[in-house]
Amino acid sequence: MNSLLVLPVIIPLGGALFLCMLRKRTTAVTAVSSLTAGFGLTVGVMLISLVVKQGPQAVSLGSWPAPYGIVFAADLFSAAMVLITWVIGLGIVIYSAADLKHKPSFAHYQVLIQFLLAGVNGAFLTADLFNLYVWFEVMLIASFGLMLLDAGSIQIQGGVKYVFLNLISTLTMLLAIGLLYGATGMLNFAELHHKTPVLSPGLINILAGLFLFSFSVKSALFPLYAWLPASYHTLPSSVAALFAALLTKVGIYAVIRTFTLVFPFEGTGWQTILIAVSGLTMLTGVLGAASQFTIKKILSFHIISQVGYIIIGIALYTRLAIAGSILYLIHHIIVKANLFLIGGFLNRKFGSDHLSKMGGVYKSFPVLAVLFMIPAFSLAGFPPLSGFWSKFAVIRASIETDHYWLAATALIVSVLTIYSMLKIWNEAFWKPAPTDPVSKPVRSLSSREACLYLVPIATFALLTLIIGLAAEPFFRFADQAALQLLEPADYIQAVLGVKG
Amino acid sequence: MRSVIFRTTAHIVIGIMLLFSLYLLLRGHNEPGGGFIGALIAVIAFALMILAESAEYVRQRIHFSPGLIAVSGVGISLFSGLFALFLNRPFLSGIWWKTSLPMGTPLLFDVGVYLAVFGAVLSILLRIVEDLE
Amino acid sequence: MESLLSLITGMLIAAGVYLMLERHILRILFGFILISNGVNLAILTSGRLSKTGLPIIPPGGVMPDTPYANPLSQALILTAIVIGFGVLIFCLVLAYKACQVQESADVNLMNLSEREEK
Amino acid sequence: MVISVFVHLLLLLSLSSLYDPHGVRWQWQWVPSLGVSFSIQLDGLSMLFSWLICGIGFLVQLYAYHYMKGKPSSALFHIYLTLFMMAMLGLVLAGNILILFIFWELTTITSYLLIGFNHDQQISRKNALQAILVTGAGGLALLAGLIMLGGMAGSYELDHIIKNIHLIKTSNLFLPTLILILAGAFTKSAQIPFHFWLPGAMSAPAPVSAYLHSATMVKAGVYLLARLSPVFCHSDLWFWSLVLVGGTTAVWTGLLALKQTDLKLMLAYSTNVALGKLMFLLAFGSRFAIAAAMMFIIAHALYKAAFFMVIGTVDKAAGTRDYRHLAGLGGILKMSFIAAGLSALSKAGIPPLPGFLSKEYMYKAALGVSYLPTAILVLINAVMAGLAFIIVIKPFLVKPDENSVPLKSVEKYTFLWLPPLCLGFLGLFTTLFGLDWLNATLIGPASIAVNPGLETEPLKLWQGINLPLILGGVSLLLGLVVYRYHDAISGFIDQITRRLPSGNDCFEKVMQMISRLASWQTGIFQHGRLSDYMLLLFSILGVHLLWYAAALPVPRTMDFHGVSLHEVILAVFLLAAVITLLLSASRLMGIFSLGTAGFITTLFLMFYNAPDVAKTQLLVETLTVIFLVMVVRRLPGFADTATHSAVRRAVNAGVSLSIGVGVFWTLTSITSGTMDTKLTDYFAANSVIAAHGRNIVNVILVDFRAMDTLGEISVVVMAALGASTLLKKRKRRNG
Repeated sequence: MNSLLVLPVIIPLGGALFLCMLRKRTTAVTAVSSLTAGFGLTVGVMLISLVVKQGPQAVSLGSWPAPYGIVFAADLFSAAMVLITWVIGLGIVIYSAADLKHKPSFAHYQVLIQFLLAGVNGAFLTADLFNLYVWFEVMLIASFGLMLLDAGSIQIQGGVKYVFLNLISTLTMLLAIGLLYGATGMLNFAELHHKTPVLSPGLINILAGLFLFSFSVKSALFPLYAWLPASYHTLPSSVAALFAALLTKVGIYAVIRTFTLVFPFEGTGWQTILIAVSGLTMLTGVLGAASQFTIKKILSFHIISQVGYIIIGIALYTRLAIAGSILYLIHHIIVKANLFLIGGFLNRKFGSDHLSKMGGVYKSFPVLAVLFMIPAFSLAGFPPLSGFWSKFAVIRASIETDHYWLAATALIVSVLTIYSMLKIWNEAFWKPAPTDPVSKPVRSLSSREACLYLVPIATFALLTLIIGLAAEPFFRFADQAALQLLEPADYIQAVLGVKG
Repeated sequence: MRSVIFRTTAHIVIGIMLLFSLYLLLRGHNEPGGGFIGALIAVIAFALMILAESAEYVRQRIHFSPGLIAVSGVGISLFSGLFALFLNRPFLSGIWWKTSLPMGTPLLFDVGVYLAVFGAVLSILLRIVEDLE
Repeated sequence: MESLLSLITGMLIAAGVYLMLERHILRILFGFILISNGVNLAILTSGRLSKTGLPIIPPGGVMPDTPYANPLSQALILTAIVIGFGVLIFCLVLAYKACQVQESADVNLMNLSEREEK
Repeated sequence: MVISVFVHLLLLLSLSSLYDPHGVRWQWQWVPSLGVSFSIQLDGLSMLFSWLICGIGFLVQLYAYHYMKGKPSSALFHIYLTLFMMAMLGLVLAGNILILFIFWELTTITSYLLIGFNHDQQISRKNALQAILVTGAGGLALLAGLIMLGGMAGSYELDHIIKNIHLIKTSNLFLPTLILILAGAFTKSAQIPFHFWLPGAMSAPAPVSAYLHSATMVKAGVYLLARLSPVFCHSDLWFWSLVLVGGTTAVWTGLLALKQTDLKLMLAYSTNVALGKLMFLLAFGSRFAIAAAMMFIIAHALYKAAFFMVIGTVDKAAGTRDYRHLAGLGGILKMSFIAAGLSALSKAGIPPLPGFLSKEYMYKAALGVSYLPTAILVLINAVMAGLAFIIVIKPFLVKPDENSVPLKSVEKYTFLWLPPLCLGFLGLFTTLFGLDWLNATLIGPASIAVNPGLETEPLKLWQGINLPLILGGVSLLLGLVVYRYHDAISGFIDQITRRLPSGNDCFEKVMQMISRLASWQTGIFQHGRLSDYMLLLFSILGVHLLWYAAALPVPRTMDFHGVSLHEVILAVFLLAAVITLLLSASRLMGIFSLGTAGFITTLFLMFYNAPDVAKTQLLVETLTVIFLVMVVRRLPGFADTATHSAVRRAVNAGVSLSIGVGVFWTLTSITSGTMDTKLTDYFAANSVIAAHGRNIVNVILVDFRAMDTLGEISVVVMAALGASTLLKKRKRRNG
């Protein structure tokens, strides 16, 4: 019995409920929300150290033994995702205290952020397929809410696309779960690991394809990503950062989890398809970014491109590749959140998101320039930042498995990534400040607010640096996590051996 | 439409429906029914009340804001699960006081479901009605 | 009997998909409702059908007397229905707001968020 | 600034004290699980470059102190320069090819910051971007090459790779690896067709040019090739690509240099020439060639750095760098004139300066190969000499006329003239007095590092009158001719080159193409029409389902037993309701048929013993209809909205049919098998005993799988929260 495993879900749920009671008291809301995230972070740290020390952990909810009840389980991969979720969660809650403070629905934002975190953590921890669906829905509806709080017309129209395209994904997932249950009689991941291989190959293909489709929409893979660039840039920066960091990653998590545990697809046609898809995803994403001129749109398209890199790992299905994917996932969550946060700060400063209306930040705010450089170059994969190691691992894995054109695509995309990051740099930072700002920032920035903005930005930048410079422990961790995914005996043992 | 007869009948029907919804909630563990079904019947009852009276009337009659009811519903369910943690058992483990009398945390959980669904659906219903007026 | 329900499921889903591909936002919602119903039926069918007994244990017993309908698929459907209902209401409100903003119900015209900014 | 100067000296001294001509290695495990250790390797080649990097860096820092004086961000400038220096030093000291790559990229980043230092000007920003894109792209090619190289050798350690050359040579990845590494080196060292970024980078302040384009950044490619030459030098591709690319670069950029009027640009192009020449020499790989290359690296670093600094000073004094407007500088910038003179002599190859020495051996090496390369070298050197004369004589010695700009004296700032002067004399003294030392400590060991099989021979200043010396004389004379007829020649070159696209133009074209491609493809995939997005998603789903469902085993019989008549009738009614819904032209009709369909579904749930589900479905259906009816009046009617074309509707129908059929078929196939009832058996057995409830479905919901339900009610509450805030907003606006 290990209650630590449910805390990452219970804490934000409880926090959200408590926040509902607080209503409009901004300071109290901020305090409670940060406190909740702080607890979550603590639990995340405890969880990961437990898993590192004692191997995969599991707890059965309601004391019903596996596979009858719902089991929450954490291996290294899950634990890492939970921890990183809380790192981002805490950062964003702090940032939003400045960014969203003046929104009429400030309290609702905080409530929904906590619900979202609950959903995300639930998805990372559950070892039950239908329960995964439930957490996906929790996450999704929280994101619907966040997307449409205080929404203007652009946001509503972006929201329509986000909502309907995502609904197709969850409906497909539900259908697939129903069919898989009918075919195997099981819902528990570990039990499914034994049950699915005996199904007829045709059926496996159908079901695997349905799951892959559903998760691909969530992860914004080519060509199913249209909802993302249509909606993310309409969001307030802190929400955009949260979405960018976590939502697509949950999709990727689900891909990795199901396709290592339930449908190990090594050597099947899916592998080929996924390899092709990852290349196209990288390419379309970065081209999209190259065609845009507002920071949030550039960054939104970049999410897609980077998702492509992460998917390479699972598509190639070697230990190095999956380790690279996991490292990439962690790196990208931090970096992308940070870039959106910086974008939000610039937006606040200039009252616009368009590059042509910005300039001179390099001179007026050199600290921010440094803070931007770190994630921007990390995103582009420059050494010795976090992005380099993950990109290196992924590219090396593609070369080692003789997927040369995949490596070539990844490299070309890197060049375009540099280009679009430096486009922001050249315009917002280096270009002289516009002489006639079109719209003055609505409110001036107090030093306390600036602090709230900058603390998360600086922390994330520091993390990027640390992962880059002390890559060894991180990579070794990712390597171990990949090993656990490829040889899931320990995970299965933990899940099925769970006591009532 | 809002004749006296309609309103009186409506009130009687609403009363019966609310009682029925509670009955469904309580027997749900053993017979068809349960928190969700009960809650929906209650909401339909109040929808009838909105039709008979007005949204404002309903708001006044419930005393609490429906949103708050919904939140406390989730809170009750969560709490019923947390109860097991204090006894050092996994989250959501059913704790029963007397084996003979069916009274335990799963029932509390169902009450939470009832309140959550009732509050949530009613709050949207009221909001839409108000918005359309 | 599974075949009949499979057929109905397929029909509901096909009709739902067709409606979701239309341009009027209300018809898209209709489509969503139909697909939801279809998927729920799919889960029911997939968990096998039974006309012999309810998944309810008679008073005093410890096991159902007769072969019983699959309770798990029913529970899953219940959860799915509730979630679907919540989502549907949200979508309905969203559709309503979107039409107000656009003054049209044509989803293909709702592309403010993807227009190029000068 | 003091600190950065100090850093340079300290590094210089410490490296020198550690140095041992046989090579020193030091290793620290950095990321061992990826095979990356932080290894430092200090041998002759590294030391030669380190000396240049630190020594010239030191002088450039001094120069920059006065050059940047009064600029607001001069401190930042020194920091960048120091960072760049360290990156460069790391590059030449790396003993692991990935560490080398990391520093390589760091030089790219820091040089970006330096080149774009005058970022207020658009041209600076543009050129900095160009430089980083070109070198960055090359860097990534290099990364791929290095990964493949490491993969072939089994390690990323340099010494290990050199020991395992036999593994690499036999691998079928040899050629691609070589090409990728060459691409990296050629971009960094500004070889054709990537030469254009280097002149573009001239928008940087003078100290940057003096540093980056003399001893450091651009030499990184040369260093890399020298370093890896033991691995590749036996390949034909290596020889031919270096000869062709190096030779073409040298000749072509030499011509381009002649047509420039901006002295700094002229120097920039002549740097291209020098780099091309170095590639040329590396290709030969003979002992003379390598010795000449090493000597030329030193000579070029010394005179080119001095030149750039002098031109910077000239710019300060005159406000222009166009030689047509410059004259009589010799009288005012006396010290700079001496420095420029010494550099020009070295560049032109006049004894006893280092340029002469390298030229001597260059000819020796070329004569060992054949006459054609010798002729090319003579031509290149003639151009070099001509350029040297132009740069010194025209601005410094010619008398001022009406075109000339007024000059001001800037030599009161010591560091504007002292560093170039030092460089000039350093060259002179080295060849006159330090040649033995140079041979023993640097050139000899460096040559061995480049080609371990070589027997080195110490360089000698005077070798008697021989063919190389005569050739040197010839190229010098030709240089004078170039100088004499410079106007005519540059006009002629201008005539030729104007018709040809410049590298810069091509780069712009490529960038435009990329951005057009980007907009084009984004327009295709991100068009903003929701129903087309949906069609894409659903058609993928449809194709998938149909494709694989067709491959499913056909169930032997359709399982219709137990189906009663009323079910069939209801099914027909359901079909009718659905068809009405599909065809309905009014909103209320739609809702009515939707409701009917829902209620019939409910009945089916009843028939199949799902009372809880049926009740819930009934209630949900009722509420849905209530909600729909309330809202629908505020929505536009079906008739007010455009519909799809007939073709599109047919496509939609096809897609939806394929999904429906796919689901039906899959479901039939699944249900034709038997099901594992382990879970439900357990639930039935434990429902009363362990969970105290007789309604198994409800027990599952609140106990066995209560976590699902907890999530589910959260969803409902959030939906309410989200929907009510959505609605609230409008009220506020109206009120």
